[in-house]
Amino acid sequence: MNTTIILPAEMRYLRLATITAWTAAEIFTDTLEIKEGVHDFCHAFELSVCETFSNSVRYADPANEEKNVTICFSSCNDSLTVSVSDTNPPFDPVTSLPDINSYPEKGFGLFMIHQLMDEVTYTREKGGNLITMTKSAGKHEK
Amino acid sequence: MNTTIILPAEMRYLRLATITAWTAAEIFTDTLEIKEGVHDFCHAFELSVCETFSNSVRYADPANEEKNVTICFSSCNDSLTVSVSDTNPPFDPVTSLPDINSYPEKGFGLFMIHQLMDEVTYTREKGGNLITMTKSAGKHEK
Amino acid sequence: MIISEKIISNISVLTPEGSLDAATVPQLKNFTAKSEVTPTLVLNLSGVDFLDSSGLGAIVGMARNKRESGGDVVLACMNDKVRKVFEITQVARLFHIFDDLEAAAGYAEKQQKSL
Amino acid sequence: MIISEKIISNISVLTPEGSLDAATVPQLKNFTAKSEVTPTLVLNLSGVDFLDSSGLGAIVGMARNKRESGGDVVLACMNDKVRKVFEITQVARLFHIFDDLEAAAGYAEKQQKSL
Ligand SMILES: Nc1ncnc2c1ncn2[C@@H]1O[C@H](COP(=O)(O)OP(=O)(O)O)[C@@H](O)[C@H]1O
Ligand SMILES: Nc1ncnc2c1ncn2[C@@H]1O[C@H](COP(=O)(O)OP(=O)(O)O)[C@@H](O)[C@H]1O
Repeated sequence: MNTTIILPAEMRYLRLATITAWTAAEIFTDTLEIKEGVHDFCHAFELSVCETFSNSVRYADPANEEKNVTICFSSCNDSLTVSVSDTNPPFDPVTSLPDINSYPEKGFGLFMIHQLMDEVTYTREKGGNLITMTKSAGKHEK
Repeated sequence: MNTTIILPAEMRYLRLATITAWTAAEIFTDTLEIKEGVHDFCHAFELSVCETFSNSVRYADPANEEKNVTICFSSCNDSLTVSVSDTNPPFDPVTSLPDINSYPEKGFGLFMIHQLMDEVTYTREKGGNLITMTKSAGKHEK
Repeated sequence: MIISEKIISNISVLTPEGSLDAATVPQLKNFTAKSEVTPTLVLNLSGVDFLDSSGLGAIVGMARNKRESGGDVVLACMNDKVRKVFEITQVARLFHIFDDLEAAAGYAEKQQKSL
Repeated sequence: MIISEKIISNISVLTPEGSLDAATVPQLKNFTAKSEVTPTLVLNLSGVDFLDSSGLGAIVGMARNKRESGGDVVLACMNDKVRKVFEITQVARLFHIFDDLEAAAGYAEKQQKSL
């Protein structure tokens, strides 16, 4: 599978990003004829794409108009990879959990992605951020 | 709105093509704050993209491996346009209804698109076919 | 696509569920080729949320086969999206279409008896 | 996102429906800013099919506000996908979570009385 979707960096496209992620993951599990854990696998992609796409929208440089976010799916054996790229300023991809007892309203996104995916890499490319996330459909829940 | 999705020319991606079409149409009607006829409008895009995408898969040149189908959405005022492009051999875009009394099993696709959309154009581009379909969300059912 | 089969009023009722389109039509064709159904059957479309021209063509082909051997295909319970496909293609006029499944099976039973 | 409000056991029950995410959280915040609710309220998540970290953050913020003024937010009826978000972030341990809406409202009423 090699699927790409290019969306405007606007929050109203979040729905399209997440439904694409769920459906791409579902089609991928169909090809593997995997039955168990399909729901969790699809949810991991839905949620991870939701978090990264919404970050790409939220932290976009307001000076930079006509921004897009590109989401690519590719597979290798029983692993599905999704990459999300934007044209935003760089950031420090911290992944620690915020202190729950202080009732934090933010800072959960990147932490969750690391919990949901087997591998997450952050790179800076062509004036934007590229987050690449991979998960195997064979392995069981982390 | 300016959204592009690139899918492998395989029938199992049909679901992703149609759900993208429905959701893109829905997001477009949200921005217009149109309430009436939204369901029919989204269905017109879902069905037209289904027909064109499945044709692009079905009539692909088997010699040409690694084929993609590209679906683009763009809007202008209250009209949404979707274009579907492939790398297939050219064809004659006939749009007459087959003779129903002979119980035809095929030949309904392009006819339906013309019924559902306000404007349909067929062009030959860069070694492939490009079908462009436009519908206004303001107008009522044809 | 999940397809189930049951008997109502001595008539086979086929109930496909999901999207009946170019990607799933082979499953419907496979099912009807394998299963033994009554000469006249009811196709219960209540679970079909989406139909495209390939799905429509498969239903037309099923009706032609049945009618060639004296039977019929009776349609029941289509939602608005599905009905629209039957209407814009004028295929609706080839069929008896019921909103009620029992009524469809009753009609099919009478048809079959009169053979 | 549609949000409705009702009273069960003298407790305000808020029921958001759809996806509670970065795109829809503003609607939930708007609703709670405007509506008059009891000091302790129940958030009925039975209609929430998807929750992201923004939705989670909004719920945590709502709880903090309520607790600062002596009230509380009690959670009810989350599906597996929603529960997973509470669990992997460890936010679950900040809340009383009920599978049953009546039980949640009953608990909330007792809490509120003991103020
Ligand atoms: N795509 C992005 N572009 C720019 N900055 C980002 C991006 N994604 C994340 N960040 C930065 O990383 C921080 C942590 O992100 P996250 O864990 O999702 O939590 P939150 O968005 O709730 O703060 C953000 O606050 C932001 O500063
Ligand atoms: N993308 C395409 N590439 C090549 N040929 C096509 C394409 N779309 C349509 N055609 C040709 O046009 C004909 C009519 O298409 P259509 O009305 O959808 O009916 P059907 O596909 O059921 O025959 C097809 O039979 C095919 O020969």
